[in-house]
Amino acid sequence: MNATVIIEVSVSILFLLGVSFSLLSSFGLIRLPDVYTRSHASTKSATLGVLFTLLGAFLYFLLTDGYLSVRLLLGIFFVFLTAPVAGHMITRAAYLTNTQTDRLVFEDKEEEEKKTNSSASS
Amino acid sequence: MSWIHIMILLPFIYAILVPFLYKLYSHKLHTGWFVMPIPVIIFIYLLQYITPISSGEKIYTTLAWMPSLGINFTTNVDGLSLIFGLLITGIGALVILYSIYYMAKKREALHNFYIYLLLFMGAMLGLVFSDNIFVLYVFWEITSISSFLLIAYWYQRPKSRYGAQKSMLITIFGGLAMLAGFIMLSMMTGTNSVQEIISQMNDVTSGPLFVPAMLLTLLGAFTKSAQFPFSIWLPDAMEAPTPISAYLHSATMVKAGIYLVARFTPVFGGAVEWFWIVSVVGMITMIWGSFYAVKQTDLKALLAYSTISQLGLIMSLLGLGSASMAFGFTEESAMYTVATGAAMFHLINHATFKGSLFMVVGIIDYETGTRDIRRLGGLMTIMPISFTLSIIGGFAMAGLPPFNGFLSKEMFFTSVLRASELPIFSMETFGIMFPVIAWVASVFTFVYCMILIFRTFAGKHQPERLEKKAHEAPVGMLIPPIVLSSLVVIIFFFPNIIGQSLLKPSLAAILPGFTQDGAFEFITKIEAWHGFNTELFMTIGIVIFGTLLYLSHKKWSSVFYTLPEWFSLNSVYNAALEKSETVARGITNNYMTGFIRDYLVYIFAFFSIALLTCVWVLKGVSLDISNNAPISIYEVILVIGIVISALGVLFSKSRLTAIISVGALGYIIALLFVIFRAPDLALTQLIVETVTVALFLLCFYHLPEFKKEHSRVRFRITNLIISLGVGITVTLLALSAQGNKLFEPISSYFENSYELAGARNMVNAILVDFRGFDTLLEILVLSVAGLGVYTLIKLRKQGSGTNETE
Amino acid sequence: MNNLVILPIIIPFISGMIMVVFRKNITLQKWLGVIALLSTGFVAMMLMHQIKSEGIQSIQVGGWQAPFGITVVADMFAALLLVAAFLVALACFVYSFFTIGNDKEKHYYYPFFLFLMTGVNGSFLTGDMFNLFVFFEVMLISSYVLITLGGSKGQLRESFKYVLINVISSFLFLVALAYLYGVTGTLNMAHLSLRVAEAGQDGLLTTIAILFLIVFSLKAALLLFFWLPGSYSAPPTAVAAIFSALLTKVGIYAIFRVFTLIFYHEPQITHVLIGIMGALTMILGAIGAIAYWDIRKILAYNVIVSVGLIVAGLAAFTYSGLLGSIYYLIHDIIIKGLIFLIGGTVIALTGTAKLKEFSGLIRNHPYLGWMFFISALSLAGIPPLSGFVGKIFITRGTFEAELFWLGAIGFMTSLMVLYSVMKIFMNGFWGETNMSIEMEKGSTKRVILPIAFLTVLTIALGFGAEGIHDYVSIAVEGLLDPSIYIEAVFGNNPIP
Amino acid sequence: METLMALLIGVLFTIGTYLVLTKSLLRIILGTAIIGHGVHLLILTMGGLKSGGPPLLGVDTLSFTDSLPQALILTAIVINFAVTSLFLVLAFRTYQVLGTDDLNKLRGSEDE
Amino acid sequence: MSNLAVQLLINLTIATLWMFLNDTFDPVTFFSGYLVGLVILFSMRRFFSTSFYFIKIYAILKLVTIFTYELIQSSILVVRQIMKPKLDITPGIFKIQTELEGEWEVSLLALLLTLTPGSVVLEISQDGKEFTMHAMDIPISSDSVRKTKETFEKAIMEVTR
Amino acid sequence: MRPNDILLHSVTKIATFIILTFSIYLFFAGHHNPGGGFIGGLATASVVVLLFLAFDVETVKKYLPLDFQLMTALGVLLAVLTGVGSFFFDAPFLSQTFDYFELPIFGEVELATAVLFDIGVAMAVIGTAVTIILSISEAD
Amino acid sequence: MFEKVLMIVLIALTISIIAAIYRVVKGPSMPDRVIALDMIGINLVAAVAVISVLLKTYAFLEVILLIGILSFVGTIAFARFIERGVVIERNRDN
Ligand code: NA
Ligand code: NA
Repeated sequence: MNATVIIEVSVSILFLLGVSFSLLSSFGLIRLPDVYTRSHASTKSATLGVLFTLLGAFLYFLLTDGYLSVRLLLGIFFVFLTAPVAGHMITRAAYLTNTQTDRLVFEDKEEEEKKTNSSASS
Repeated sequence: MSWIHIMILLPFIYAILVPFLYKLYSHKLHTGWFVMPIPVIIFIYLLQYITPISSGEKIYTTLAWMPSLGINFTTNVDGLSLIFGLLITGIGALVILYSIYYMAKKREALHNFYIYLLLFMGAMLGLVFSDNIFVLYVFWEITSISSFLLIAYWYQRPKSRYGAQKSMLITIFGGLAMLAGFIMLSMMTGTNSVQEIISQMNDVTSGPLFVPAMLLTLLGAFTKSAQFPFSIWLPDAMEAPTPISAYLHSATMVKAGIYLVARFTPVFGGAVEWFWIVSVVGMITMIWGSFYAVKQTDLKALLAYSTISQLGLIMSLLGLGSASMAFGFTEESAMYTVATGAAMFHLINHATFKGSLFMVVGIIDYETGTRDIRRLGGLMTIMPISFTLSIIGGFAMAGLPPFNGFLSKEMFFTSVLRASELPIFSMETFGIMFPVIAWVASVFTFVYCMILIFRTFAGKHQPERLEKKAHEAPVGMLIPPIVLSSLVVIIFFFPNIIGQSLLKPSLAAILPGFTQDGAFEFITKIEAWHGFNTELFMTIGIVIFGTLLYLSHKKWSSVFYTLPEWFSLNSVYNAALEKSETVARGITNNYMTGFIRDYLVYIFAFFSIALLTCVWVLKGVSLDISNNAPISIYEVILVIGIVISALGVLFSKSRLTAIISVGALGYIIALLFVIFRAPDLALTQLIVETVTVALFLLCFYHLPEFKKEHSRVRFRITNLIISLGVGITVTLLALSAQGNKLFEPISSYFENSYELAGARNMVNAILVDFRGFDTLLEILVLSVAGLGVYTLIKLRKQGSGTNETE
Repeated sequence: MNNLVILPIIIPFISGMIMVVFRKNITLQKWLGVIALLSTGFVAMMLMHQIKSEGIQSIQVGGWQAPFGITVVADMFAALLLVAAFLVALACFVYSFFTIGNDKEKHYYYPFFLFLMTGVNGSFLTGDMFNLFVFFEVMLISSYVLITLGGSKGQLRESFKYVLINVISSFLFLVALAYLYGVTGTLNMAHLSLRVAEAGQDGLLTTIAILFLIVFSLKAALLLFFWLPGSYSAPPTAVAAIFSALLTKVGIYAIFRVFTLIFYHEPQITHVLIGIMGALTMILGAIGAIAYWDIRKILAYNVIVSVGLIVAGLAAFTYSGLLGSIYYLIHDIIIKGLIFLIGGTVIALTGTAKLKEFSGLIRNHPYLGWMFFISALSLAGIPPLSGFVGKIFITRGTFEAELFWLGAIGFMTSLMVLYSVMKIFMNGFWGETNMSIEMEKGSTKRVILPIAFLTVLTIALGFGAEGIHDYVSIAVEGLLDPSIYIEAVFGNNPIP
Repeated sequence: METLMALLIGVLFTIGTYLVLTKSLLRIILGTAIIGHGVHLLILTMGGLKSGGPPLLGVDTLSFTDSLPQALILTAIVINFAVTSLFLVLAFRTYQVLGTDDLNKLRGSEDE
Repeated sequence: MSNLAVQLLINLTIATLWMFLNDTFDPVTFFSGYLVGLVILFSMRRFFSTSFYFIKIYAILKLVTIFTYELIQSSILVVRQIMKPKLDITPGIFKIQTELEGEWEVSLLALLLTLTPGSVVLEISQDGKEFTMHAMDIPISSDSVRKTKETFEKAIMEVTR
Repeated sequence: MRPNDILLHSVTKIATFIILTFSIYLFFAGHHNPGGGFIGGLATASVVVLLFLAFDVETVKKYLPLDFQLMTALGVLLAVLTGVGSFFFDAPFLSQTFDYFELPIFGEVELATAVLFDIGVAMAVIGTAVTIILSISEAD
Repeated sequence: MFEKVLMIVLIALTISIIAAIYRVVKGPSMPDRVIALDMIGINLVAAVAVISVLLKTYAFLEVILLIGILSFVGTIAFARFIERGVVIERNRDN
């Protein structure tokens, strides 16, 4: 077992791990009942998946060529930074426009009344 | 530039001055007085040519115009052109004098009248003196145009415009045909000079273009000279002021066709087609014109039909005369040259008497306010001079002595009689037609001449039916017809003066082969009395039958109305014009539907059909997949993805889905670029696709949701066939181009981009350096689009613009 | 190397961009535009002179030897068109000073105009097929904006169609380029000429040639003209005039260039097809021209007719035919600009394009009327105005090539053309004057100047046809002998 | 691969053309977008596919993909983008002003 | 910490980043990166109204560790829920309050809370004191999120204050 | 009531730096790696768009007082004028040149006129992209 | 072997993307679609990383960040659009 094989195996593991997260989240995207739960699948599992994959690629180039790709690192950082904001913005948009709010359970009853009224009226 | 050129161009140059003269002096002096000296000067100038020309001299001068194109203003003064030149200027001068009295000084746009007139005069001079066929054509068209303008001089009147349009359409049609003929002649002979064409013609008479060139040239002549069936424009041209009718539409312009036939007789004469067409068309025109002249109640219309008839007569004479050439210029053929001589002689005579008659009719119109024979009558005592003039003109036209018309009419009869005995051109069988038709036509001519004279001047005067109180015309108005009438008489008594000085040189020009003097010996013997020959009996017969018909006119005139109205050539013309518009609109509206889809269908259909046909016929497809790159599974997946997204666009019911599908398509293509190792493309495609999708979304927020396309099945099937056609075409060609790489691409050069342009990225090196020009323009396109978007959104219609309307 | 060649492209380009920078200063824009156009014209004339004395001028942009870089080539054909384009552009540009309106001026009208000229001039000059595509796009995108400028209902409706058709035709252009590159591996026109000649123009190359013909026909309105009448009736007068004077000409130019320089080996297929398309174009155009009583439509269909006539000379593919085509092309650029300017002025005066709604204009507008008359005659090729030399030689060419039907159709349709424009003259300018000056919606003040300028040109071009003959004949010789062009592009350099 | 691409391009042209022939402004523009993609792929295919690494010197020692078509496509993409954006805006302004996105209702005044 | 210092810091960061991007680690690249940073900062200068807090390396590391731990834990939770043959989750909305102040603190908290699976910040109140949260499964999440929030809050304050 | 955009704003500010750095990198990378004026310009434009999205037109215009139409024109002018520059060296239009210079601090540096050209391209692209997006967004 | 793994990963990503496309098409709400789109972007990033490894080239590493950027900007734009009906606001205060 030489170095190349070790690298390839570890990179493969990272890739497979990443892609399983991706697959899972895509199942979630299909399976989950409403836009909010689906957003969980996409903003988190998928993000995690891509982070693993990028890490795998980063390691591959680092270990095989000794090439430290800042572009990949920057990519990881950027995805990491923006994915939650994107999720936040889109679910907020859904929430504020009363998309599928009637299925939600509210801890705060006052809020629930407000939402159900407005979604009924809208 | 020689004097002759200056003389020809003088009217044009002077025409430029007319508006200024008009502006400065029109309140003091009739503009015509300024114009009149021009024809007089030219006339006098031309007179000096008589001596050299009659002694057989030929006078060429060249003014370079477009030497490289072989279009030069070469003038040829010979007998033929000189006759015309003198007619144009002589009658021109008289007409202008006449017009000074006829055209009211206060009538506005009088300057226009004289500009057109000068334009015409110059053009006519240019036409007859020009030796270059294309220059001849130039002047030919100018005469048509100036005639158009003169006919519509009173452009407010619908009838004037109608007449002008008609004459323009017909004469310009003929002009174009003639031009086509000229082009063929020029091609056949390699020269544009009439004289050189004549000298080279023997080589090409058997060429395939000989007959087409002849027919086309004749078409020009026939339309201009109002030969049947193109004659219909001439009666409507009578909407022009009477001086114009006298000048253009009887004495000069309509004779341009005669001139053309005469001028090209040396080229085409001798051919059987030429003989038959020219003489038969002339004959038909003659009888048709004389017959319909009888029907007319408007004096000018009557004169118009008579002009048609007379032009037919001259034309047929030229045709008959061309027979002489068929014999190859021998003694024997000389006997037929009399027809050509008669043609030229009658041409002059007709100009004199018809000019005079038009002027008289103008006087009647001017004095009584009408030209309607039914309202006129008994003017004999009120207008004795006019009456005398009309007697002279009318009798000359009827072919009675002692007037010049008698002489040429007798020569005409001689010609048709001789022609009927021609041993060639199948004249043994059909020859007898000519004297018969000639005689019948002459009878009708006699009848309408009598109608013209006696219905106007004899009978009962009906002042209550006239617009004005009639009296004799002012002296100035009478002088021109008096001059012409005097000529009518003088020529009768001294025909040989013009015979020697003008006719003979003109015959030498028309039949250049006949150099021996004997060929034209009849010229010296033009005389009234030949003894009791067939011609004389024919004339006597005309007088007898003509008188009978004139007296019984009321009884048989219903014959004119037996033919239905629609049958006349005029109604054919009108219907054609009207129909052409309806049909044209029908055709155009039928395919120019205004629906962009239809246009696209045409375009795509043309694209597929043309290319597939081409591929099929030329065997342009040669499939060769040997140098195909191998296919990997991932590529197949991407391709499937592309197809699915494209189908998604096609079948999506919501606009959002469609937009997203198109975005997906773009992204997958970006991936394909990644696979095909084109990183720059992938990057660009990604960004551009994103921005495009964003723009789609931004815009389609403003657009409505998809509606179900309620289209018929036929519509959809057409669309499907068309789009399949396009797809198949593109694929087929791509496959064959792929299998058909003929050369190594030039791009291996760019592999040296690092040495050449200091760049490791070849694509970038191409973009900013090797083909930086493309990129520079590409950003220009981009910027214009950006500014355009800005403009499109910001600039709204707010009644802006000072000179624009919806 | 001669940087003069590039100037007709970059002078309007840079001037237009400077105008964008100074977008608030309309006066400056007007002056700059006039100066730019004048200097372009001056350069074009210098080029004509140089080409005459030194042969075809070329420049390898960026210093990259052909066929690797982009070559810009000024042969006499292109130079003549440049000059003609300059003349008509100047007239239209000045015409728009008085008519276009402050709103459009503030929204980059003048820059767009100059960018249009950049595209037009570039299309004439480029020696590279792909670069030609790019110049087409420069021209088209400017035309898209100009046609919509103002955003009235009619404009939007027609310009959508115009843009759509042109988008499609641009795609087809790219398709054709792709095939051509696939087969020949090059884009430089001179190089293409060599390679096609070397390989022989086989079935596939001929098919590609026909694809190019379709592409350029869409631009030239050769048979595929359906988009034209609507589009040309939508924009403001000055724009319609420059469109009708130049845009189709660029397509025609491309057809000439490609079918004399590259695909000239199978004329019995390609050129005869061009002839057939030209004949149909003339017939359908003339039928359209006589069908309507609407000035805009009559004039638009007249644009179409002349396209057919011009390509007839190419179909003949003889010296006379090409000579006639070039003469006629120059004539047509000027006369189409002129007649559209007059037509637009009339519409502005009367507020309608419908001939039946007004008459007798000549009484109050004699100059306009007579200039229309002259241009109408010129349009129909009546001598001695500018159209006739071209017409004679095109016809002669068709006869020489034994395409008699083509020449005959040319003549027949020119009569129909005359009929159609005389209809405007007789029904609009003649007749009872039914509109006093006070009732008119616009005025002819000042706009008469550019109109008179073009009228004088059409007269001068008719009388002075000899004056440009040397140039035209050099152009024809260049078209007939591709080796001159190739020599000018490659010089002594090795050809891959 | 080239054959597959040729077929794919044909499909894209077919679908694009079909869309262009429909009545709705949006479908038409989407159709042109699809044809545009087809055109770009065609240029790439005509240049020859995947005969090497990316056209970057020093990255790969393999032979290079034909770089010229890539540059041409880049130019074409940008121009297409410019035209499409203008076209889009034109479409939506047309809809705004004329009140319909049905091309059948956007008939010209060809018939008087 | 002054505004100027923050900008200097960012500038240096950009310069370093630049070296990495170019895969070249020499003064020239650093200097050009510095110039690039200057340009960026200059163009963005007006966005710096509030000041940036000094970043303590340790606190940052600690925060990262906490966060990673939480991330993995909650990921497993969510994945389990999705993988269950029958979905028995009760998604819902709840609210939490925070003591954090200022743009960056609040943002950081929201960011971390959103990144941990099982919860999403739906809305932040105008004063930034109250988050409306959505949970995958409200019985489990609402409590765990509140706990996580507290650890995060503490770690953040260590970094920022 | 308007939702609080605090999270978006703060992340946007950071993202802006990343994207800007990246775009400038892309721009300069173009010479040897994928990238160049067009891509760099569009990436920069995406920053501007992001700012417009996260904030609003007024705010961005206040903080980033750029006239994008002017920028377009200046960009195109810059590009074309680098081409005209070659006239002064009696070289064909648009001749680019590059050389390696020994500079005091920098060591050997490649300077290419093509970079100026590319800057023009980038400016034009930024200007156009932002103009288009802003225009459409402001349409009513 | 390694290449086989990479192919499997790519195919898995493709399936993931197809699932997301299903959600895009199905909706039902706008936010659903946008979320799915966002996920497509994220998966594309992963795919490009894998392809880079597969092709052993750094040439596409730019693409990764770029997709990330575009996906972020796009999602924000959508969110704005859904929330306010406009993408870019003139002035937040009114
Ligand atoms: Na009577
Ligand atoms: Na009228």
